[in-house]
Amino acid sequence: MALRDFGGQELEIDEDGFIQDPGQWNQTVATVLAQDEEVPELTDEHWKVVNMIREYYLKFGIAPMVRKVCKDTGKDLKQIYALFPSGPAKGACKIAGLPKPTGCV
Amino acid sequence: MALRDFGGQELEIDEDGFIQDPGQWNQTVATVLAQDEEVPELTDEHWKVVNMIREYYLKFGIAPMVRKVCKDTGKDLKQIYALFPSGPAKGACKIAGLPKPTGCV
Amino acid sequence: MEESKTPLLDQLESGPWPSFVKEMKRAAKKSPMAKDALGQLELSYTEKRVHWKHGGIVGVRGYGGGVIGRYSDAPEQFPEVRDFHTMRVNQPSGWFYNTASLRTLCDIWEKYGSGLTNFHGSTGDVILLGTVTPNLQPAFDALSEAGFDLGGSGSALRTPSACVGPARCEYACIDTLDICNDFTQTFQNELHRPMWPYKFKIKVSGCPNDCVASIARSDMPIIGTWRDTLRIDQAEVKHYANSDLNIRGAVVAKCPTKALSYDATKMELSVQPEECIRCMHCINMMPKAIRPGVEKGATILIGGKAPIVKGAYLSWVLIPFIKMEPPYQELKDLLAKMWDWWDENGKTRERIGELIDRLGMGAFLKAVELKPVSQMVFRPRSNPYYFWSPDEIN
Amino acid sequence: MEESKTPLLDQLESGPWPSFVKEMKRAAKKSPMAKDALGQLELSYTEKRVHWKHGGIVGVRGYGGGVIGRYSDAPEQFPEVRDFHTMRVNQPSGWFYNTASLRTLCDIWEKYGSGLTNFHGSTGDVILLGTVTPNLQPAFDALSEAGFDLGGSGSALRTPSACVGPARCEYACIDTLDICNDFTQTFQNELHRPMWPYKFKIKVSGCPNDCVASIARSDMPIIGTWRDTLRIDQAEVKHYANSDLNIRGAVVAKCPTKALSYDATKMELSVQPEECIRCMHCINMMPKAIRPGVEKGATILIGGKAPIVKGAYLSWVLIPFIKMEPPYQELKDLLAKMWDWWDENGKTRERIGELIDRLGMGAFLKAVELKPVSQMVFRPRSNPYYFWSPDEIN
Amino acid sequence: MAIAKTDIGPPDFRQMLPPVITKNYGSWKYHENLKPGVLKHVAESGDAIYTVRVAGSRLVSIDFIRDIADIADKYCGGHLRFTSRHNIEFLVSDAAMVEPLIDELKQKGYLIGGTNNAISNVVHTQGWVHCHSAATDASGIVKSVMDELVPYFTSESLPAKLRISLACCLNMCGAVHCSDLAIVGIHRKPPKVDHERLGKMCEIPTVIASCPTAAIRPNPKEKSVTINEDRCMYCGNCFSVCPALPIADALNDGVAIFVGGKVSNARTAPMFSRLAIPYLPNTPPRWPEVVSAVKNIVEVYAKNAHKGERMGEWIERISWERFFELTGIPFTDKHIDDFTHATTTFRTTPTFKW
Amino acid sequence: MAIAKTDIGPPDFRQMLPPVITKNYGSWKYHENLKPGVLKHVAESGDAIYTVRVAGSRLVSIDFIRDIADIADKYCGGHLRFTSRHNIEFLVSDAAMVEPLIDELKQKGYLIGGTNNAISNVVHTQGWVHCHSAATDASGIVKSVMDELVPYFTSESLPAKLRISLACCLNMCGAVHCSDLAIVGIHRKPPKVDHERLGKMCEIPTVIASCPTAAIRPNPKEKSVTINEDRCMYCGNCFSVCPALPIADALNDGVAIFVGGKVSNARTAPMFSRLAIPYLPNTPPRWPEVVSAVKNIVEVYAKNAHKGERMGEWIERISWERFFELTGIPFTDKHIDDFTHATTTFRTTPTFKW
Ligand code: SRM
Ligand code: SRM
Ligand code: SRM
Ligand code: SRM
Ligand code: SF4
Ligand code: SF4
Ligand code: SF4
Ligand code: SF4
Ligand code: SF4
Ligand code: SF4
Ligand code: SF4
Ligand code: SF4
Repeated sequence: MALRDFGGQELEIDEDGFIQDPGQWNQTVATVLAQDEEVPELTDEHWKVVNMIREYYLKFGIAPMVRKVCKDTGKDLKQIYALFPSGPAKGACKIAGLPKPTGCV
Repeated sequence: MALRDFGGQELEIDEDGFIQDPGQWNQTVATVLAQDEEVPELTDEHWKVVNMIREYYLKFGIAPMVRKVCKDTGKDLKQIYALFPSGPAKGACKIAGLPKPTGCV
Repeated sequence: MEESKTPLLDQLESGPWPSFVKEMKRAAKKSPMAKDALGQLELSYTEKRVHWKHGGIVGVRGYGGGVIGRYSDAPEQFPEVRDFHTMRVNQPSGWFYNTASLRTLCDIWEKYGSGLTNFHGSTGDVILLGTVTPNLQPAFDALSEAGFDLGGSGSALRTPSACVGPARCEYACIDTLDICNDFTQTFQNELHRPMWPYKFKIKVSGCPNDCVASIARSDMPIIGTWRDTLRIDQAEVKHYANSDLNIRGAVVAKCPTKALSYDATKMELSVQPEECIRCMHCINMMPKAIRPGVEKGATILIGGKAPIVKGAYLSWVLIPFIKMEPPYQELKDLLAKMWDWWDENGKTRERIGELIDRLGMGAFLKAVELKPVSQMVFRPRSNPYYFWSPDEIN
Repeated sequence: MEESKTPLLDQLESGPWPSFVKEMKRAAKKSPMAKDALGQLELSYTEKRVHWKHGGIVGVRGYGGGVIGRYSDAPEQFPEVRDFHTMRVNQPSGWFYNTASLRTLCDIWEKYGSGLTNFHGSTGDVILLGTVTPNLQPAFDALSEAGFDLGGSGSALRTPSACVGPARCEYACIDTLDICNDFTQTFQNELHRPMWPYKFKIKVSGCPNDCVASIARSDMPIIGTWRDTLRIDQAEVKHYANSDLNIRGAVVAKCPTKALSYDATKMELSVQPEECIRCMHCINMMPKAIRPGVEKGATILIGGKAPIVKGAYLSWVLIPFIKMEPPYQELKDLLAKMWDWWDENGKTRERIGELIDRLGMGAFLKAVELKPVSQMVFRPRSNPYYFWSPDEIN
Repeated sequence: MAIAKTDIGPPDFRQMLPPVITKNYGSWKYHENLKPGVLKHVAESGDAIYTVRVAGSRLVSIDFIRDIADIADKYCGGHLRFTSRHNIEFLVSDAAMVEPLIDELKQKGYLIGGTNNAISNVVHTQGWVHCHSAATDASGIVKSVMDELVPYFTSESLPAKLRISLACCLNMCGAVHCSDLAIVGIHRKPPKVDHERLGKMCEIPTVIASCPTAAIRPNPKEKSVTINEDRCMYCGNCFSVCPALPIADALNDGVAIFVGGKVSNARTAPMFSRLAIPYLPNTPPRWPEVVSAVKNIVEVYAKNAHKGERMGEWIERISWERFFELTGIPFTDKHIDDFTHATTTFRTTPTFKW
Repeated sequence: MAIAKTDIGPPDFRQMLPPVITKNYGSWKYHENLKPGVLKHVAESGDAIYTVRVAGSRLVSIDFIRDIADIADKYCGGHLRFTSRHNIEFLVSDAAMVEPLIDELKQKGYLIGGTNNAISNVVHTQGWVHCHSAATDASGIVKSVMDELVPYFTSESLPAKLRISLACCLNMCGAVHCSDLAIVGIHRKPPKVDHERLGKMCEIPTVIASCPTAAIRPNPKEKSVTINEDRCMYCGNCFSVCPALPIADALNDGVAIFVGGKVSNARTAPMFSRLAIPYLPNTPPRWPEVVSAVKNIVEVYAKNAHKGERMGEWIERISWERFFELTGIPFTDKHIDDFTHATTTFRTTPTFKW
């Protein structure tokens, strides 16, 4: 497993760049990961989505379903992709420090 | 619902003589009920069965299955009927102050 | 003229079909219990709802079952049916009676009960319908004095029943009546002293026509059948050929496996033995010409029951073929193993079929030491979800 | 001579059936990725186990799917397949190609990928098998420049597919290719941006022969059929009668509903229209003499899927008959309602069929505003456990 | 106190058999159906026994039993039996007695029949006569239905046997679940929870476990349970285990009709009955809606089935969609299964009839 | 950064059709099967198109695609298609080109066939070539099996079509669950739980929900899960959602064989395939046990089925008990269903074959 520097903090990441321990996530990590996902700057709108996902995960132990993300953030799927070009799973969840989505691909 | 005197305590009983509120059971109640079930005297052997049933009920909220009664008291069905001529359900459970067995008859 | 107290029920006295209202009125003439039962039934007809209270637990000394306790919910109005318990009397196998024993039953019930009966209950017992608590023990004592005993109720073995079988049916492949009687006698303790998770029923049919509906109505059906080839009497085939029976259309064409063929010129019928699945159809159509084979025995099934809780089951093949000779020890030993497994693993009010469904047929077969055979299923599983035991893998 | 590095795989080069090993070796000559893929496969053959790591989540800009991420678990040994992602390219309806477009695909994959492909994947896409992360976006850009787009993956609409249909099949009752293409185009967003509980597949067959196995392999099969009577050309019947086809045995006798009758003297075939269930059998046997009716449309089914999790389902009839004319708006509206209900109620990784099973067909029909009709079931329920809504009772 | 004489079991059936049966036990060769209700069984020995089958109402007085005993004494050497469908069978050993017996029976108003391709007696249950659980009466409906169908009992004119059964609640004591035509008492409203009594009278874990649809949750605050009414389909099983959950409701209780079951193995394997009519009201004393619904189904069957085809065999051949069309019974959401094996009843093919 | 050109969808198929198809689109009248692998479709207009079907290995190099493109250019005006079973179809508009095309194909070693009562191509999946989930390889088994069965591809000698499919794990990407003969990769040991990684890498609620038999419980102490090994039947679905539950096991993985499925509606409704052989070992490169098991089933079918009978139709006619007898495949506890609808497969009649 590779290590990566997140503003001083060395964290394990996997091949896709997901951090390996969701517990080590913080805002700096998010900012760094955002670069990979073609999100040069995390605006308030980005944070709204990232925080929603993060909180949902901490509460329920799972990533929210996309419909839930849209509903709770008041954004439609198009807007989500505008904010995160690589989409909610690869983009937003990664930035929010969640475990890598699996299964159905 | 009829009332019946159990050594000074007036308790509701149903048509079959089961006490209506298992919470009001005590040893006197047991002794009185035993008379109806042709158990003139509650011996230690009787109490072993009655207490087992009572405790099981308090712990699990249900009457123990007959196999369980036999296993836990070390008696076979014949011995149970010898002690309680009207059997574990009508006899022993009633004396132990349980709700009236229902269902499958 | 007095106005009728049962104007609704009175309407059921007319019409060609035998009237239970007439019967209740007949009993009511002699028995105040029967009278109040009639009165309360009229109330139900008026209000469109039942007037009996839930449950009731009464019985006779030494037994845990055989009596169904019942109390009116309108005892002020109908004091005679304040208690109105039913006694289940175990019928003789095949519901055969001599009139003397029937009269004895009537006399006992005249003395101790309402004079109302069901000949018979759905399980097969004589139902003595309605008496008061204090009469139960005396009625029981009188019954047993007269050679009768109570049937099953509660979480016990229920009264077994059997089709008329060898007593009057040429199709019978097993001695249904003896089996029924023998098992009933052997398992008196299981029948009278409920100790299992729930009820268990045994029914015995002499052949796959299953005239006691054992496959639908019992946990363990015993159904007579044969292992070899059905027998055809060609002379009788010719008689049928000359009658108005359409052998090709009504018999051969309806054989489910196309095991039969008919030569119309020779007027000969033949069967491909290995194709015949012993469904009885051709035999039913031509009883004089076709009969079961000679190597007779039974198929044993397991698990049948009514809908509560998990839905109804038809019983499942457990032993494709077993010889049935007294004392039927092999089957009795199997029963003991099955009951043991069920009693050990079943939840309250879980029929054995439901338990098999819950824990798996494989687990059940292992517990009762039966080998899986293809006859047990219509078809194998379609899902890929099966288990391997540690000794089968590396 | 150098010793082969793939002695096991080499054994699969011989034999008459086309050899994938030969193909991998061909690709390996040009592509180091293909070479390492071959090497790693040999390792799997030696060790009898897979050497790919679980999952991988990579993609292209703006899409949530279309790429299957894959990493080797032996990257030191096979560095060229450290990443070895698959791109799913949406096939043209019916898998029709002109050679120019095929060559374009090959050129793109020669440039950006391993040179290995599947023509086609099980869902129907062109599978471009194996490339590295940095090549994904450029490959995609080149593909879209050439008029190709990615297919579906993840919890999204999957690439629809269709049988050859009206392009080359006389049985086609609907324009499978247009439907497939039209729906694919209409639902590009649903296809490229996963947002549902799980995957959703649409397959289109022109008639009940179901040559894309839609009933087993898609959540919503669209199967062509007709509403009126099949058409018989008696002149052609006579030709068949004079051929070696046994019309009575091979056609009439095998009609599942005995809807056909054949007059051997007149050499005429007739059908009882109301008995025909449109199974295609007689048409398949006598394509020159029998053809579907003229009132054509489709049966829409729902719920088919592979075994995971609740077991496999074959799809269930949802709309017995619907006309299929562009722009297919009625069906598209229904799809929207179904997806909405599923998305609102489904759990993660719950296919729509599983959700219908869990919440009940009744609830589903109500939600998507379809009337229950007897064609939806083989037979009605046998259990007595059904619901009444408050407006139906007193 | 002495324990009474117990566990003697039923009388041995051998004491009950007429001599000709004892003699020819297990050696019957064939039978003939002399006319409706009258069978002749012939033994290998050449002996014969005649059976005259008479409709029983099952709920009878002891005087009725004495009546038939008198008849059996007169014609049958004191021997008779009952059938598995609660008919009475007079067992006649002396051929000369058959016609006189029939005459006397007819004269006294007994119905002779129920054999072969007839509607035999209706297997049924207690209903309001004795059971606390009943959603409808049993005997009353049976009487009303059979008054109308008597011609099918006394003749053998149907395509095949037609077995009608009735159960007054979903416990289905009549085991009606495999009948050609089944009449079942049903509730249509969830039980009302009597919180006060429930905690005392009932075992809460048992109540919860009793529910097939997991509609019952514990309600610790009330020391009782809560019913999720949306999941309740009124089976009454919770009431079976707990009197504090009354479910009877005069306004909504009624009757459902199921069809197409069988238990014999002739030609086809046993089949479950399936829902035809989800609800008909309780209209004592003569349940006209039920009577005419049953009659309609029987007549459509009688008219359309092939000879030899049981109800279920006929429907499976013509298809259920056709059954609904021919009988004019509306197909509703109720007919579509949503219980455990629902998906196995869904149609997985675009082939069907219109 | 500009978003690339997206959502253009696939190329319109209309660009891909040969002119004769464009002209006669939707107006085909009938077809003839000229010989194995060669079809002639005739339009209302009288026009005809000839199809020559060639076996594809599916896993092909771009050079292979270029090869067949060359052939299509030469004989088909640059038009070809693939079938739903991954064969290649050369679409010939000019009758005169058919035989030369066939000659060239044969000469180059292509196999022509797969039509009508043949074994067509094996629908299959990735296996060890690309999928992390595979319990066996796909292409290798297909190659080994088909090398043996080629005569059934190039002729039309079977009683009916025979569709073989293969999936390398229970996800069944080949949707093999309705094939005449299905080969499925299976595991036989529960996954091993990597507690260390599980809590971090996986969503515990998702893992628990993934298990069809509810074998997975939370293990809060380890911040992980515990598997009740007795309930695990090795489906691998938990691994699908969680990499920390590896299930592959070289010693125990292998192949199962299911038979008797179909999807067409001709004569009979679609059917699921059913378990024939619970386990055969993984023996690369040529899986001799699998090959001979498949061959045996095919040959017994070929010999015994009536003309026109698909595998499943044949078995349902002769009975499964007879199928096991004829093929010599042992019937075991594995064959008896114990999943959700198990009871619907149990035999509810004493009628069966020996
Ligand atoms: C009397 C009888 C009906 C009749 O009128 O004939 C009867 C009456 C009752 N049955 Fe029954 N059952 C009777 C035969 C049956 C049968 C038929 C059979 O045995 O062939 C069945 C269907 C077969 C089966 O066992 O599955 C049957 C299935 C039930 C059930 C549902 C059991 C299930 O697993 O689905 C219950 C509910 C229960 O046990 O709580 C039940 C419960 C009852 C109770 C005890 C009511 C209750 O919930 O406590 C009824 C008492 C009525 C009363 O007050 O008189 N009864 N019961 C039958 C017994 C008479 C006899 O001994 O001959
Ligand atoms: C590539 C392909 C197999 C092939 O070699 O052709 C494929 C490959 C995978 N399938 Fe599939 N499925 C493919 C067609 C299917 C089909 C067949 C179909 O669509 O007609 C099915 C059965 C039909 C269905 O959807 O039910 C299918 C049912 C599954 C399932 C089980 C779904 C279920 O509900 O039962 C999974 C498991 C999952 O989603 O996690 C799965 C999962 C997968 C994954 C993504 C593995 C995983 O667990 O993440 C495989 C990636 C393999 C790889 O690394 O390349 N795949 N998968 C097929 C897609 C190619 C294409 O786009 O054309
Ligand atoms: C007397 C009785 C047995 C008993 O021990 O009481 C009996 C007696 C005979 N049955 Fe039965 N069956 C009797 C209940 C049954 C039942 C059970 C039931 O109805 O609940 C069945 C299963 C019904 C079902 O499938 O739902 C039954 C299915 C048969 C069949 C199969 C008919 C079919 O084609 O499905 C036959 C054969 C026949 O009728 O040709 C049969 C044949 C016979 C024969 C002809 C056997 C014989 O050779 O003696 C007997 C005279 C039948 C007649 O009525 O014409 N018996 N028979 C039962 C009479 C009940 C009644 O009063 O009507
Ligand atoms: C080319 C193809 C459609 C496509 O869009 O690619 C196709 C084409 C035809 N099918 Fe098919 N079927 C094709 C896959 C299927 C499938 C799907 C599958 O195998 O996965 C099925 C369902 C199979 C099943 O039931 O499991 C299928 C079931 C049929 C049937 C029904 C046969 C039966 O009796 O069950 C027919 C009718 C017939 O063959 O008489 C049929 C008939 C035909 C006809 C004769 C239709 C026509 O008039 O043109 C075509 C030539 C068939 C031939 O091979 O002899 N086609 N056909 C597929 C060729 C696959 C291959 O390479 O072998
Ligand atoms: S089950 Fe068979 S043996 Fe018994 S009465 Fe019916 S037909 Fe005769
Ligand atoms: S008993 Fe049934 S299966 Fe056997 S030959 Fe007669 S009709 Fe056919
Ligand atoms: S599904 Fe029907 S229309 Fe489509 S190719 Fe097959 S036979 Fe032709
Ligand atoms: S299409 Fe099928 S059902 Fe219709 S007539 Fe032809 S064979 Fe019979
Ligand atoms: S069916 Fe129901 S109501 Fe009727 S007797 Fe049985 S338990 Fe009682
Ligand atoms: S009536 Fe039946 S479904 Fe309703 S709550 Fe009671 S047990 Fe559950
Ligand atoms: S069947 Fe299983 S192993 Fe094979 S490709 Fe599909 S998911 Fe992968
Ligand atoms: S492999 Fe399947 S059955 Fe076993 S624990 Fe995982 S999900 Fe459950």
